[in-house]
Amino acid sequence: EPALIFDLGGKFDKSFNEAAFTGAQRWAEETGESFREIELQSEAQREQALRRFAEAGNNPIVMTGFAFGDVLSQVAPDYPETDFAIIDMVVDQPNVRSVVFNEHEGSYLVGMMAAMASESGTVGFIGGMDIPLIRKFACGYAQGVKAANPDATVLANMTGTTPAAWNDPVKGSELTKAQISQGADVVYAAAGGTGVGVLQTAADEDILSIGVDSNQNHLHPGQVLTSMLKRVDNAVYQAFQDGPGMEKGFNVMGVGNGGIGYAMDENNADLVTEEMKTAVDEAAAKIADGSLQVHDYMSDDSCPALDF
Amino acid sequence: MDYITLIQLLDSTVRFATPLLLACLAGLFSERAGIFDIGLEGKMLAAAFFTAAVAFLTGSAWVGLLGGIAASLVLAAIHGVASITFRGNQLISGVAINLLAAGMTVLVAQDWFRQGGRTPGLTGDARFEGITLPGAAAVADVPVIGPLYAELISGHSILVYIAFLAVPLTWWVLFRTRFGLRLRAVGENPAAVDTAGVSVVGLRYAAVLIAGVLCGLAGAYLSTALQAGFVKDMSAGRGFIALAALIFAKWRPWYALWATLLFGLFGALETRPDVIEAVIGLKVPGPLLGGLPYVMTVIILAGFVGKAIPPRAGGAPYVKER
Amino acid sequence: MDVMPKWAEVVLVPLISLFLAAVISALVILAIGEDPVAATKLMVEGAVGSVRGWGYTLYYATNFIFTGLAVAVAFHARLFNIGGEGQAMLGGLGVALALLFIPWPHWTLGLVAASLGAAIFGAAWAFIPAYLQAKRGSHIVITTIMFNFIASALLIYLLNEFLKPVGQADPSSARFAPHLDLPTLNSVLGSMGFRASKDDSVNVTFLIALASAFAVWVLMWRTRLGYEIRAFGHSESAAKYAGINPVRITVITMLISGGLAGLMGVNTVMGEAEKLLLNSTEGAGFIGIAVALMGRSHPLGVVIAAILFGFLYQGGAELALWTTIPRELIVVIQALVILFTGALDNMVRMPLERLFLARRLRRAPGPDRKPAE
Amino acid sequence: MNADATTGQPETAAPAIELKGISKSFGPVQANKDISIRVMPGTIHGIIGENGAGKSTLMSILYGFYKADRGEIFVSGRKANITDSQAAIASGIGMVFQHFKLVENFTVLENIILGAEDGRMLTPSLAKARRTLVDLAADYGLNVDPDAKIEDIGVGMQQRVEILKALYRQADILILDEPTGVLTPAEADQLFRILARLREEGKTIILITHKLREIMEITDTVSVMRRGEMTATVRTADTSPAELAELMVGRKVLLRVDKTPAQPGEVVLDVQGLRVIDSSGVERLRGIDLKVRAGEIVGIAGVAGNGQSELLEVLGGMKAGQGTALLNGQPLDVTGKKSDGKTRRKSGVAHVPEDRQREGLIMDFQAWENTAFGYHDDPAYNTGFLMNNAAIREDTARKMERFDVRPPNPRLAAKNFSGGNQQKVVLAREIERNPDLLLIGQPTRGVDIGAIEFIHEQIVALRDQGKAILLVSVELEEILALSDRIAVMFDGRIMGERLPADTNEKELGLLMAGITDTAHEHSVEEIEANLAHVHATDKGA
Ligand SMILES: Nc1ncnc2c1ncn2[C@@H]1O[C@H](COP(=O)(O)OP(=O)(O)OP(=O)(O)O)[C@@H](O)[C@H]1O
Ligand SMILES: Nc1ncnc2c1ncn2[C@@H]1O[C@H](COP(=O)(O)OP(=O)(O)OP(=O)(O)O)[C@@H](O)[C@H]1O
Ligand SMILES: [Mg+2]
Ligand SMILES: [Mg+2]
Repeated sequence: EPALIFDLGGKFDKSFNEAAFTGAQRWAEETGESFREIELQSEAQREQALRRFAEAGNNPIVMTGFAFGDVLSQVAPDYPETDFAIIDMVVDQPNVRSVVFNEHEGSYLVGMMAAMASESGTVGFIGGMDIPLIRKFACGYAQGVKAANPDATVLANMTGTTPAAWNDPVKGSELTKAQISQGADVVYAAAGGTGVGVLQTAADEDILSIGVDSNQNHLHPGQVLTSMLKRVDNAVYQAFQDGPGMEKGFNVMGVGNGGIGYAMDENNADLVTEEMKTAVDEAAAKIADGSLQVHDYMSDDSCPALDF
Repeated sequence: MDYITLIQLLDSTVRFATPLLLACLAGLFSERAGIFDIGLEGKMLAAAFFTAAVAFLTGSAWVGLLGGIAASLVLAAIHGVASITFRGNQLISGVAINLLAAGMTVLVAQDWFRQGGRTPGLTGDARFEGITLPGAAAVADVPVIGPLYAELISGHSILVYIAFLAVPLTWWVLFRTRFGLRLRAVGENPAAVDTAGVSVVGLRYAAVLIAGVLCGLAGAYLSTALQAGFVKDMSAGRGFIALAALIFAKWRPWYALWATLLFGLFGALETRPDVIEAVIGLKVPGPLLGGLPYVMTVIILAGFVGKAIPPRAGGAPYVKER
Repeated sequence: MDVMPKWAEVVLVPLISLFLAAVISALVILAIGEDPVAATKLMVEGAVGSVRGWGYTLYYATNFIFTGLAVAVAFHARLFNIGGEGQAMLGGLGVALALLFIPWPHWTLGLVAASLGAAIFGAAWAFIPAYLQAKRGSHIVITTIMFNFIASALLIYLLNEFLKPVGQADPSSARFAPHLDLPTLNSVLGSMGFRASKDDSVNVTFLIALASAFAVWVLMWRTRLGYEIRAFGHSESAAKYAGINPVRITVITMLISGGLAGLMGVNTVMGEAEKLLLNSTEGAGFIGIAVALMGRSHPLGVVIAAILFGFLYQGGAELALWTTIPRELIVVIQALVILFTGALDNMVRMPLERLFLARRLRRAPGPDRKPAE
Repeated sequence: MNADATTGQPETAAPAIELKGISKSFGPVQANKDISIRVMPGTIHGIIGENGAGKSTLMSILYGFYKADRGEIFVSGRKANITDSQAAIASGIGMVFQHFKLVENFTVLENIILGAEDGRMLTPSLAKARRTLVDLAADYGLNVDPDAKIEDIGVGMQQRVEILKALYRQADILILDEPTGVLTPAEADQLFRILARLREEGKTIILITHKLREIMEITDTVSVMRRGEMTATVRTADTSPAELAELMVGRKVLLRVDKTPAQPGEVVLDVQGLRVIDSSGVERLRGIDLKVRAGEIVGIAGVAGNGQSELLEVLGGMKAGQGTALLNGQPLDVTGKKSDGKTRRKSGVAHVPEDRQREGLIMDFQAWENTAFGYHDDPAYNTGFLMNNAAIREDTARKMERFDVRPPNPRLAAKNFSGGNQQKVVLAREIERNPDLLLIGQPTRGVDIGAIEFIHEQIVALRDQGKAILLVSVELEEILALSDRIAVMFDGRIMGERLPADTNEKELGLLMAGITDTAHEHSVEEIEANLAHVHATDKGA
């Protein structure tokens, strides 16, 4: 029986934990089998949950979130018979599969779309808690915007400095309104539950928004320009599917291998012009073949297109 | 900073301030009657959830509001039973209520809707929409007054107007009615009220329940006016800020208005780093920007607000017989 | 002139209250369609049924002892320190600074340095609210709430800008040197030849916590300073009569309180994570309030209440591991425990008192009962 | 003087109040045991008894504040079911509690209407109450400023408010619990005039007091309580103070202080030009010059709030002032910069504060902890870093024994002692330190006769050991009985010094009202006008 460990945000974080859950469920539905899961409540539970599942014979054990990196690198050697998969972090151990996503690439693509959809030339970014990962999203996005429209302005706000920043849709709304009053007509939310408020307000105020992680286009049909897809669900599904004895090592999921992308469906079909699609697909192709390098904030903690 | 930006900033201030104001007035009633209430946060949260849940199920924000107020009243009643009837510690009771609300809302939400502790999104009549005041469109183009009326004063949800009207109403009730006189007396010296032949217990319950209603409005505003549904923990510490505002306001209704508007302004400024940069001529790093309102509060408290003297009988259960 | 025998007050009342909390919790579990008996078994086994369970129960208890003591000490001076959370955060920062930049040769020295760093930083964070309260009359409840928020902002700023190794996703500091790992219950058992798990759970910090509890007891009831703190807390006007300086007592008490809260950082940062995390306090500062109140501000009561909460945390973790019960259920159970043992305890005490009084009157009837002078 | 008033009443008339078999326990403490009492209409009925005898409890039951465990209450012959104060008020009962039940930051008017408002709106209620108040004030001579805040007026005035509260509720039966404990002689006299007037109107009054003089002066009948029981009810005309004292205490009591003439020695305390300005900028002491010699008791008389408290506080190191003070020729810091209560004690000044419950004791501390209070630095109480609790307890037991503190249990919390015994704990602590100078404020406030006798003996004994004593009391009788020299304070100044043998209550009373020209007759109005000025700045005692 495989196991899945959600990070502190909880499995219904409207973000990547939820995507992981979706993937696991898809696997369960397709195979008719079951899996174990736990939503962490405290930092100290990370290690405990890993060891408990490993000792109980759960295999493979999949976990979401960079915060597991450190603990896993200590725990994994103790259970050589168990396979682990970690998402969003690289852990160099023989029994660990590390899956990382090039969120900056996907953010770059939606940034291009934002710039092209914007009439005002000002677009916004709203992050959750101010951590490096979220800056990575923001930085990729800003690069995409500038690539499509070098004169565009990118407004970037973070919601806060405590974990409450992931669950404060009210503040998300206010930030959106503040960005709108500064001229933004497209906003990209990478803020978990706070993003709900961002998308809602964008819809209420009649501007475009961009969802994150999973496809959020359906939340406000016709008002969400697109969503930056991070196929955590696929990664979890794949790990469960591969089962014990799965292939280890690093999996970098990017635009090239379909791990990262942007969402197109009937909800946003009218919003995305042919021109946009062409430009974005072209950029995607270049990213895939390596001829276009999107700067990753986390590689050197700096961003050429945006100041924090 | 130009005029329009100012108006927008103030508009945002009003939205930030409204739930704080309602919760602050709730605390004011309770604490003026001698019952400390650190459970504002929990009551607000519970009301936010039940308003959204009932509004979703019935399709009416108003029915939802009743549900939210009812939920908040249940918690208020628990606080009353613990701290009035059983003379328990009011602070512990408040802590418990906050935790209870945090847990229960998600638990019930998950049980009812299976959407991970949130309610389904609300649309149409299940939300409190903004109200355009008469003539707003007509005067919108008049310089100075126009934007002030059309942007800042008009266009808020009905709950905002209720909150602002609650200030003079609270003042009137407290300082102009028999009930208010007795309520203030019971927070200062319950024995005086008791020997005057008025029920201390009855008054304190009344105050605590009024606090419940006001917290209900605050919660409803979060989930059905500002947002279109409930998200777990969406009160995000506003109950505590309201408490700080209450002390800041020295337990007075009009001061409560100014105090919560000030906190609202801090919140609004935090969303506009560009304005801050323009005003102080210095770019504040993002994380520190988040701490700025709190630093400002401490500075103001230290520098400008003298000793805040709480109602004398506050926090202590009324015990006649040792 | 107590109506009830001491054992009833200390044991019977809390036990009945806990029982009531358990009954309501069971009803809640039933209402969400789960089995309360199985859940209880899981919690008890998970928390106290194994060395591992005890390890985590005591690990959490360590945190709560520190924050509970912090609140309790301040309570004695009638100061309500809601700032345990922020002070513990800063304490963690102190630990990290003490361990990251000085190459301590051995964990013992590291522990001393970390403890000092934690206590000093925690105390420093309590100093400004204390000073403002004493000198300017700024309400300590608000200032400490504000300082919690400021601590959080400061911490993330420092982690993002200075302490985080470049290229790391996690906003956390670098890992401390491996030889600075604190001995844990498990590693000690392991070295004694027992088969033990390798969890970084309860560690030597627990002993520091117990020692702190004892030290607080000595301080409060055996030293002049403690005497002055308690006198000041009971009556400021009387304290003035006795020549006890209110400013001095307020500041010193809050420094001690902040220092104790800060020490929690040793357990989480040095003991468990072995690096500075953004979120290592996880609300323990607030749980400390409940712990202090339930423990009646007495160190022994604090230790017992802390272990109870440790049990709830660990039992809850186990419940989350093996069932699909949402983790919020644990929050609800905690709330009920706090409510019944802390706020509604008179509901149990009042009828019990009547019972004991009736018994006493029956046993000792007649005129030999004198009214108290 | 009105002892024969009862004879006018036909014994057949129904009593205004009749209590039958009232019993009340607070947990293990039985405060009232099977008490029965009859009070005839139109009389003043006194109740006396030692501290903790259960007087207040009994009256609180009558007023519906406490519920009796057993027993019945009849009002004007009809059984009354008094479940709460509302019911008592409806039956025409009003009560002025020992500790006033007023809302400090409300105005007089607001306090008066609280619970007796007309209708839901405040404004008409206040207007009506204002009119009624004018009438009541005129009828009974109860003048108060309706718009003053309670916290800004003196205790005497606060008491008037309490009486007005009862009258405003049209009480026919008025209970007063130790009303004169906080009043000056002039104020007390005035109160008695008011009570007499109320009796004339046909109202019934129950008066609790410790002062036998008052009982003899004003009551028609008197009941004595001891340890929760009613031991006797007699007609005042048929009894004597000595008999009442004996009934109360259960033994013979000496009603005067026995002392030899003073043998004053060296000047111990020498104060020059002492001034105190309080936080709101009011000058509380306006230049005090005062000497106290070894072996003498200097009594400071004065209406509460005329600076006596400040004088004690500055000398005791609790307050900052300006001026100079010498203790045994050594300068004593009065600026509060270099000294506090602790340093004072070290230099040989002991201080029994005016308010034992708020200042002299920590009510939740046990007796032994209170014995160390202020002296907790004493090496005898410490072994190195730690306090030697066992030693403190032993010392406390010794002191309790010496001062006859009952019960002599060092581990009992201060709040569980009666007022008199609390005071003994404080006295034992301060006197047994063998100080050069003892500052002592209101030594017997609210203390019963038996204990007063003992306390007075101790103060005189200390003097006879050659110590200097500065005594502040609002009880003129006490000042006259104890002092070897009397200084009268008014409005922050010393109006004059007298020797007890050369003066009398009347002359002192005039000085206390700020009138130095004591040879002439002065009208009550003149005195009141003078006092009103002081009350206006007095923030309560
Ligand atoms: N900030 C303010 N703006 C407008 N009016 C105010 C403000 N503050 C107080 N007032 C007015 O002052 C009067 C008294 O109200 P306040 O809340 O100050 O109570 P108070 O009676 O002075 O004191 P307490 O509350 O202690 O009894 C009211 O008439 C109120 O309208
Ligand atoms: N509210 C109460 N709870 C518990 N015990 C009480 C309470 N009030 C009074 N007592 C106890 O009942 C007894 C009688 O007290 P009461 O106040 O009636 O005495 P008293 O005669 O008025 O004394 P004093 O002259 O000091 O005012 C005392 O032992 C007192 O400690
Ligand atoms: Mg570890
Ligand atoms: Mg009494």
